[in-house]
Amino acid sequence: MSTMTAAKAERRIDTLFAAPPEVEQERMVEAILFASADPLPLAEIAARMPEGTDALAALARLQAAYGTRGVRLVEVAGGWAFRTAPDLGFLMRTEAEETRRLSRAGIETLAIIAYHQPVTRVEIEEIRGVAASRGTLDLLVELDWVRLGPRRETPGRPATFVTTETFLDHFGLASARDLPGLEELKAAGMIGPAPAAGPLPLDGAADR
Amino acid sequence: MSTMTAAKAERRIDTLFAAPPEVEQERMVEAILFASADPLPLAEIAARMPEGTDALAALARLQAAYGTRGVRLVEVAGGWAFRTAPDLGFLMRTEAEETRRLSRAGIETLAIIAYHQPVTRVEIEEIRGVAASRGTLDLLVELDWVRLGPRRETPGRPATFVTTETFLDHFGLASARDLPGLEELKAAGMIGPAPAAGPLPLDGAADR
Amino acid sequence: MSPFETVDGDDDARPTDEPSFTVDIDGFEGPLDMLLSLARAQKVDLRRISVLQLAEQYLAFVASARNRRIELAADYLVMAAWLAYLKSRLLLPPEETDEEPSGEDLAARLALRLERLDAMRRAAAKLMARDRLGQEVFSRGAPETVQIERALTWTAGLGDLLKAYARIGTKEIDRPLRFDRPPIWGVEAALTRLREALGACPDWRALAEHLPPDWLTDVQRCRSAVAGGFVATLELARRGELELRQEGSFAPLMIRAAEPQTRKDAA
Repeated sequence: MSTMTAAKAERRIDTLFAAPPEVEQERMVEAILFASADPLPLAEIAARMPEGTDALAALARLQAAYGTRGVRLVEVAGGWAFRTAPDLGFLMRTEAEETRRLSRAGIETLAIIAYHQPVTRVEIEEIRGVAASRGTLDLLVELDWVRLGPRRETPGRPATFVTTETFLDHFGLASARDLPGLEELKAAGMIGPAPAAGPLPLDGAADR
Repeated sequence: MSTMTAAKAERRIDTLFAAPPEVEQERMVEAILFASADPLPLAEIAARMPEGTDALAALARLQAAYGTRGVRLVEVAGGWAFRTAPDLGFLMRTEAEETRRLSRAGIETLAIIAYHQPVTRVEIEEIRGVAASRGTLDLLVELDWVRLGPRRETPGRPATFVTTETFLDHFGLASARDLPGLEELKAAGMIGPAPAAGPLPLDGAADR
Repeated sequence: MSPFETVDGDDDARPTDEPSFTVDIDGFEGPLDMLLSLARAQKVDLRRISVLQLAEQYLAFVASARNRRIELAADYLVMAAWLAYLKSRLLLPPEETDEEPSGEDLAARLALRLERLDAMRRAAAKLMARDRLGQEVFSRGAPETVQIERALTWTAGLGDLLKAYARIGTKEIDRPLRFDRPPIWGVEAALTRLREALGACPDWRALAEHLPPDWLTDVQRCRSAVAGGFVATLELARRGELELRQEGSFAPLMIRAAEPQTRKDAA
């Protein structure tokens, strides 16, 4: 290695070796940097090139040649490296799509908001009979099915929730008023018959 | 995913999405391929591009643009990849992989599997005239150049061997159909079932 | 060192009962390899080789090996026997009734076989001469990892929504059967409370002050509490446990614990 370095030092004097043409030098730098696992310092690039080449000049020309292409020649900590253009970062992500059904809590909360909007969190909890989990409402907001509505003009001015256009789109509704009422649901068999209000099951028949 | 593919199929009809300009499409393909060490199939490239882009056309333009630079765009192993120009291999000595030198038996066996695939062990032995050593096949499998193919639907259902994508990538072949001289060899009757094996010695060498 | 550096990679497949000493005849890999080598030496197209000459050369080689007491591997001897047979078929005129393949057929098959092996040798050479990845050609040294983002799509149909609402809307109906306690402050409860209250605070107080505050929140419950308290007051007065007075019509009804004297009299 030391003999090589010594030889390099002499290259200005030494005119015996014809240096490769400029285009060829560019190709060399290009290939070296492309194949390298790590950024390469100028000295190392130069050391790998044949005698009489000007690695820095080749780097500069190469950098200009790549310019605004999808790949750029950049100087990073530790040397020179090719990097994909930052504005194309979105291409370096692939999406694995997964479809999940909304949980029971999610769909119930959504139904309450749809039918009772604008409705406060406390009201949702009263209707469902359980505390609303933060995650459930957050997910509905994230899905853009639900958004914050006007504040209720009552003490504490609680926030209300309403459904969105996206919600209507997803469920194929022209407007929230198109949601069928309880009576219609009953007629459509969506609601089962209420328990018989007749004789009391004193003999425990109901348990059987 | 299937909905995406369906959407792609409609892209010629659908003019709502303005496809990115051609130069931009080239940049995208460039970045996607630059980021990958392994060849990417056209379908995968296309899937990562935005709607309305023509990945194949962009690939062709990009290939022409790189032309004879230090890095080239090649079609290899059923996909596309950037590879350094072969004439610059001498610059990459530090990256060169230590490869196990294949024995003559190994090289011949590999060639027979490549040109005759899918091929059974007995067929390999018939061509070479010697019993195939377990070690030779094992090494080829270990190098991931050869793998088991479908069983031959003949008595005994012998296993067959075929070459892998790694093999194609290693030898810079777009597909197994691009093996050098394959068509000529086929035309000359050098590949394919031997006409009437007849009472020649060494048939069934594997039985010994 | 790799076990494949030498060309004897095939030896390990041989059964151990074979002679351990095998002549590595100048590195030939079996008789077919050797025949191909002899055929090449004829320096003609493999299709035009003289199979007869080839057979004679091979047999001469085997004979010389025997003379030198070199033990040949079995497959070399099998090949020698077959070539001797081939030679005889080639030299003797074929018989009319012969069902065996002719000498020419056999020779052609051997030639084809050599050709096919030769073709693979050449193909292998071409393959190995290609620019190979990691040798002459290199891939990107610093590949960028592609992030896989799991995009969760949540779905719910209108049917789900309606069912959910129906489920909530009918919760009242669907709940287990039980008797609701009517919003009535019973006389028994009022008696207990008033006795306790008068014990703690025997002086004149308005009846309303002794009523439970949580019953005064809505009209219905308030009425019940007032009624319950009034009936209890009358009952306690009858028993002589309290005294009551009212300044005028609709004035607050005042009560206090009865004097012990009064109580005794009543008893």
